[in-house]
Amino acid sequence: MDLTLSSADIAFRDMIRGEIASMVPEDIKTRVENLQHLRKEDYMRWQSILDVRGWATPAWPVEFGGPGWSPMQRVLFEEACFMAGAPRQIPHINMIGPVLQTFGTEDQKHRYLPGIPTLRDWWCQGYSEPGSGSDLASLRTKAVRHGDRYIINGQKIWTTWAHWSNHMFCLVRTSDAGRPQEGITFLLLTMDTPGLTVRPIHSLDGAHDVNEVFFEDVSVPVENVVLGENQGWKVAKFLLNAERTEIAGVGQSKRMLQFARRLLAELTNAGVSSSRLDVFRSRIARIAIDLKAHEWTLMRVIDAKPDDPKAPSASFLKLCGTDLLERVSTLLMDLGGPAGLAYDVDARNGNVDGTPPYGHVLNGTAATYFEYRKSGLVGGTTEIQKNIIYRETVSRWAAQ
Amino acid sequence: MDLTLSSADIAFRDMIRGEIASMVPEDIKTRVENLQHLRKEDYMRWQSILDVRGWATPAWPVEFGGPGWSPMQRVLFEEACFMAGAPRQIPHINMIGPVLQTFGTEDQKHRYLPGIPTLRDWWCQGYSEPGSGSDLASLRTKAVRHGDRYIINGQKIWTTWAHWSNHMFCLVRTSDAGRPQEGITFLLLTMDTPGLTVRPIHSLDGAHDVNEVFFEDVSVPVENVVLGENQGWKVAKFLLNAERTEIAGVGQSKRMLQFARRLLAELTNAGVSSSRLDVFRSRIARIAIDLKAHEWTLMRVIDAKPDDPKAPSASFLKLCGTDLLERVSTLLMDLGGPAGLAYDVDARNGNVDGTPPYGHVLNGTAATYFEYRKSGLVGGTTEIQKNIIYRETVSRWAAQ
Amino acid sequence: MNFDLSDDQRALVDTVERFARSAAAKRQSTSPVGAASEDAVLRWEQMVELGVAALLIGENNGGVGLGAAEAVLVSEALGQSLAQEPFVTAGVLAPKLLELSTSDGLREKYLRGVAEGRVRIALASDESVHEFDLFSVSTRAEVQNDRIVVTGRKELVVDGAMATHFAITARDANGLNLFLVAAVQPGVMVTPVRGLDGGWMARIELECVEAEGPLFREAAGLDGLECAVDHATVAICGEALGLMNRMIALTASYLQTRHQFGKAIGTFQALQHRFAEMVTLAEQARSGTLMAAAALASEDAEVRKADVSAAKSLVGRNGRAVLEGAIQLHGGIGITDEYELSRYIRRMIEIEKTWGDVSYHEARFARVTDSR
Amino acid sequence: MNFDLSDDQRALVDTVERFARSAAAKRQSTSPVGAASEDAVLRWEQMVELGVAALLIGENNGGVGLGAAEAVLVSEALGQSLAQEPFVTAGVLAPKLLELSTSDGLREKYLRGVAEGRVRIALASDESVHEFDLFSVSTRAEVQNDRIVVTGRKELVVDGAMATHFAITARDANGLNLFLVAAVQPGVMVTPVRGLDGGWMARIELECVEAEGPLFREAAGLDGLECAVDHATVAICGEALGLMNRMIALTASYLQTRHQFGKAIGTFQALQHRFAEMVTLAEQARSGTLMAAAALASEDAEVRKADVSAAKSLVGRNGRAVLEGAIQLHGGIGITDEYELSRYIRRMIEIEKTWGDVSYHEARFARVTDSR
Repeated sequence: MDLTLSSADIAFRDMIRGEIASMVPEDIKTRVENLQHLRKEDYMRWQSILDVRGWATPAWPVEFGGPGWSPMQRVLFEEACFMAGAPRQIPHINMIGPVLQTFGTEDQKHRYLPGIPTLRDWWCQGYSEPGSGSDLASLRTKAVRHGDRYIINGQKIWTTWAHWSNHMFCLVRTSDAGRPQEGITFLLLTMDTPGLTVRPIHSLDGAHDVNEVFFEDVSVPVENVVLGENQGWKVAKFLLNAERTEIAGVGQSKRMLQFARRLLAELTNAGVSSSRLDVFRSRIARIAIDLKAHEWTLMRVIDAKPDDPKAPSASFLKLCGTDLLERVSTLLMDLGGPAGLAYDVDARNGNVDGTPPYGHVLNGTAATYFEYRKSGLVGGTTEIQKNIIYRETVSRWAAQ
Repeated sequence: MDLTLSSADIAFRDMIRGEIASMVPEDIKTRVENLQHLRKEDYMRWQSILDVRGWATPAWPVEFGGPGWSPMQRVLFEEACFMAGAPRQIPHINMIGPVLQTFGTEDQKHRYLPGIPTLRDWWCQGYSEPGSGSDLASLRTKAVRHGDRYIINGQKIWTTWAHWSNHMFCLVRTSDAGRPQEGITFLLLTMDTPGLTVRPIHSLDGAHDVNEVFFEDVSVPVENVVLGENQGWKVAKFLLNAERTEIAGVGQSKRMLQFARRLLAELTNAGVSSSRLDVFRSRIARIAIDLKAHEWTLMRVIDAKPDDPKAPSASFLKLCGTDLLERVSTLLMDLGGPAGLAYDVDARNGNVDGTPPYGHVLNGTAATYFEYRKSGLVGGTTEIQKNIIYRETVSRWAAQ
Repeated sequence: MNFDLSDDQRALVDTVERFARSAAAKRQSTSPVGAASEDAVLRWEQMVELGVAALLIGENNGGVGLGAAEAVLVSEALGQSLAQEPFVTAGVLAPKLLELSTSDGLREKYLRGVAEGRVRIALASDESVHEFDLFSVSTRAEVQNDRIVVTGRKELVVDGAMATHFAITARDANGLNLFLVAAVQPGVMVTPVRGLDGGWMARIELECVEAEGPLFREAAGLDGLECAVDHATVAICGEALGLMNRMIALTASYLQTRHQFGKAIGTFQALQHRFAEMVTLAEQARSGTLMAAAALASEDAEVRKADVSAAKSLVGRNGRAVLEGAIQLHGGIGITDEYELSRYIRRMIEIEKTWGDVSYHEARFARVTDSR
Repeated sequence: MNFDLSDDQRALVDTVERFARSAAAKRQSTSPVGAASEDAVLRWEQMVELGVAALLIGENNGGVGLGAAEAVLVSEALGQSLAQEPFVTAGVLAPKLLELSTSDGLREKYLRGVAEGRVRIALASDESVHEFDLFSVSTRAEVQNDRIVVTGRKELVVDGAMATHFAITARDANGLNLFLVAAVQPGVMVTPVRGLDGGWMARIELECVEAEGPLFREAAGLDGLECAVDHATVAICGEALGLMNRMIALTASYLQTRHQFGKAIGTFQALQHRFAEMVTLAEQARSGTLMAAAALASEDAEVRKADVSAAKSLVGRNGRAVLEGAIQLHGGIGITDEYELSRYIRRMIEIEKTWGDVSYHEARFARVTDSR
């Protein structure tokens, strides 16, 4: 056990902090720091800026055009992006990329990898279905093989950014034999395929991020299968692993905590009573403490050998990460005070350039609370994570 | 719905407050207000004082020598006892008394009721067994009938004050047929019966309140059965209902909250920093708020018709009561600060008259925390209460 | 003391529930701001027909003379269908303010109009948007040419966009007091502000506007104002109970109908327990609200303040836990705008932030009870 | 950075664990006060034989020169068997204080004795029992007849009853500093104080007692003292990790072996989830403790203070949640003195209250980080 950063990592950290700080466009930075929703072009612009330096795909190895960073370097890169007010990276970059690199055919790699770094190709993930949330393996969107094509019928739901995407990777049912997991196939498709319809779902905070996607006789060539028919669950599990660091939500929690500190300073200047602010100050301290520990848990997870039973698993990260996202977004709402009663959804969504009644900062407070109510639901509910942790740990502990 | 106290109740309240205040012996009051453990003679002395006025058995009807108070009058009496620094009443007075009055034979009433008010007869409750805690119906202490006697073999555990008692009411298994609940009998016995052994259990805080009770061929006459062989579960359920108000723990929570306020005042005088104390002040306020609401829930439960499905049930009282007992005892420990490191168990137990290192008040802080860790376990665990509430409420709500 | 509804109370609740369930009564969160305030006026006129406007006005003032318990029952019934506004302001706050006013003239001039729904008075008190404080006021009332004129800016005026008059807190030579201002007159600018759930608050700017008043003799004013707001606060606590009822009911049926892993999700103990916690928290909020309703009748202002603050903070805190439980037990559908639950959630947060949040009321409770 | 144990670290942990598991090593909560302190001396002598006393002392001072990571590992291994004391004071706090001292003479005079276990120095700093504050000191150090004499009273001196010397905080003409005082000499009165779990703290009263010192040049002293206490604080955080391990292990086997309603109680989802929370909280406490161990090496005192306070508050908070979970999942047996768990629970609370509780360390964290 050696708890110090190597000198190479220190040098990398100093370099990347300096570079990233000079690269983030001011307008994007402002929206990021105000917790406004970014526009599609904001994400694309930032990815293109990163791409120039070869940093658009931090998790990709050099052979596929990635920077080939170590896990610790990725952590340091993400920290630098946070500090500079950069947008968070679209998770799918680090998800579909490694999947194709690991399981894809040469043709799939050749065709799909180049469009990912700049988000020229924007991918969405077709997993959940109306009847299959926590119990994902029960999914029923059916792909029936006809010659060299699959005909897909069914429905996906909670599909993030389906309306911005031109590609989708999805799980479909290709067999009813055996355990439900055994009849699932991982499939790629383009969003303009006839028979595919996207319907927006608006969230509690008025945002439009997720969608329903309907499949009516959608026809996809068999070469769009990744790994092989009925092998989809294996790919899905690999992806879950790739999501590990993303799932910790460190960057988002830090962003909100930074926002909370800024708001606290503004309220102090505005003359809010110190008895009120002291309570917030304590809450900020406690969240900051837990968040620091959470970052160290992330590093421990990153450092762990894949087969080490004693290492904390991704479920810990998800659980603590959710707890932090929920708490810090709640803190923001409380900090917002009466001003949080007013809400201009259009200003928050970046659809208009006008300033909402009490400014962008206060406009974001209650909305952020609403937005992060999703954190205990996405990527496996809190209940599912606790089930997993119990299963993973109880016997090992009982044996000690 | 009428939310005001009747003028008769107001008159009763004023009378009882005045009277009780003048009746509590100073030395008992001091121990009560210091959260020390009381001695057996403290309880007995106080009951005798109450008995002179006919108030020793508040839940008993006039025909059995009780005051015949309404539920609201009992609440007002308990409030007066709290305000005066009186000991809380031994719960069994209001438990075994009504059981005998409802289900007992004339002979049982005649023999057992007179000793209860003054605690000349001290009853303990033989329910839990090592293998039967939450799952009480699985109890295995066996009573086998031989002629006009039962021979009991088995073991009870967590028997509060068994070492102070000369009588016990207990549940024993008299049949293995049918559902486990159907083979249980409610039995009375004296603690000096040959073959019965009491073994002390010390708690986390060093106190000795509970015991193990072993039965080795303990012989009890059949006339000691209440209601009838294999009818014990019905009596147990009746008792549970009688426990309703006790289970809310209102008096204990108020006592601790009062103690916390006193401690806060002492710390303020001792010059503890205001930033530290402000946090405690907020916690006290929040607990006080919840406790007030809890008292109103208690009144709603007391007022409810027995068959009203919409009325809050005893499980609500238990759940909120536990939550409060846990929180306020935790607050005490935190208030105690570093001084809580020191602990003189003998002074707290009232076994010695000496003063512990930092006085009785600080000596009680951590110990009280330890003591009340039991609250989520006794009288049905928190988990069991939540199971019950779900079962009781979900369908009614779904139908709305 | 007795917690069962009397026959009259039952009949009142049934009437209001029937009204609230009708589509016309429901507030639409998607209405544009202007239309929203027209909706509110319309809804209020319908409520007036039900007799709700005069419910709390004393019999000596020509009203029905019912009390805080009934106000809670009515609010709860309205809240259950998201139809509460503007009962709390027009039916509780305004009449209470006028009844508590020491100015017989103003009471006589306006109370009948209020009871008949013609006059809709909104309280314009807040100046900071960062912290609720009834008494932090810089708006001035001065005498100019024998007329009282008021100048200042008020934020987050609840139901401000539908008011015919504003009760304005302002400082005159004698200190803080309240003045009545007609909404439509030169120098008054009303800017509607869209709320979290599409509620209609308003910013009110006053530039040398003619006013009537003051409503109170000095010294009496502060408690009269606080007392009226306390009445309205208990009424929105009642509304919150209605919201919680509905959130719990929706969750209960979802638990019984939604299946995962081959069984109803309500068979999972962790979800059962979360539901049990929701129900318990709602019961506790109800107990607190009834306690506060009782305390409104107390002659001791400190008792009233303590219990009202206890209730409001409890309702805010527990209401939030209930909504969070409802979301977690629903999963994705629970945070979907289209699904009914979302409206209850957003309105719950609006209530929490109206007339003092949890932190404000816990501090007020501590202040009032510390010395006791 | 790397979280796997090196071979040397593994060997160290194994040695210490073996020792800690031996009956002789365990602290008995039932020992009478005098005997308890003899036990502690005995235990420390055994630890010295293991080489633990010189572990953290720099190689330039004749020690092994290991760091905070190893201190955490050793404490955790000892804590797992309730055998920690007096490693944290005699093996961490005292050596750190002497190494940080700017007095070469005192360091040379005492450090070897400390390394060999002959000299046992306890820090006597606290004067209030109500609030931890290293710097609230009224004990005086004066020069009388060319000798430094110290007068004052110190409370809750950890391991005070077994010390050969005390490091006393006192004010001299230049301000706050530290002085060494031999425990057995006229004017020193040591009163053992029984701790929650039978620990041996002491009250130290000094009446014109001869002292050596000061340990620090002015100004340097405050941070030297705070830094040494921070090292000890991280070490007891390590001990707390050991306690949590054990509480979790006991709970895990109870869940698998205890049956109710015809099945192992570990099959109930609500209990599974509570266990999962315990495990998660312990992992988080571990992450925080490792972070703080890393920060002890920082040249920036503010970084050190922030991270040590983060860890101590986290360990206190999560440790308490773990113990409460352990009790709830065990039921009655969990609050029984005879059962092993009770010792871990009481010791956990002792740790929480030693050198600043959750509230103290959260406030210290906020103070240090607010300006950043």
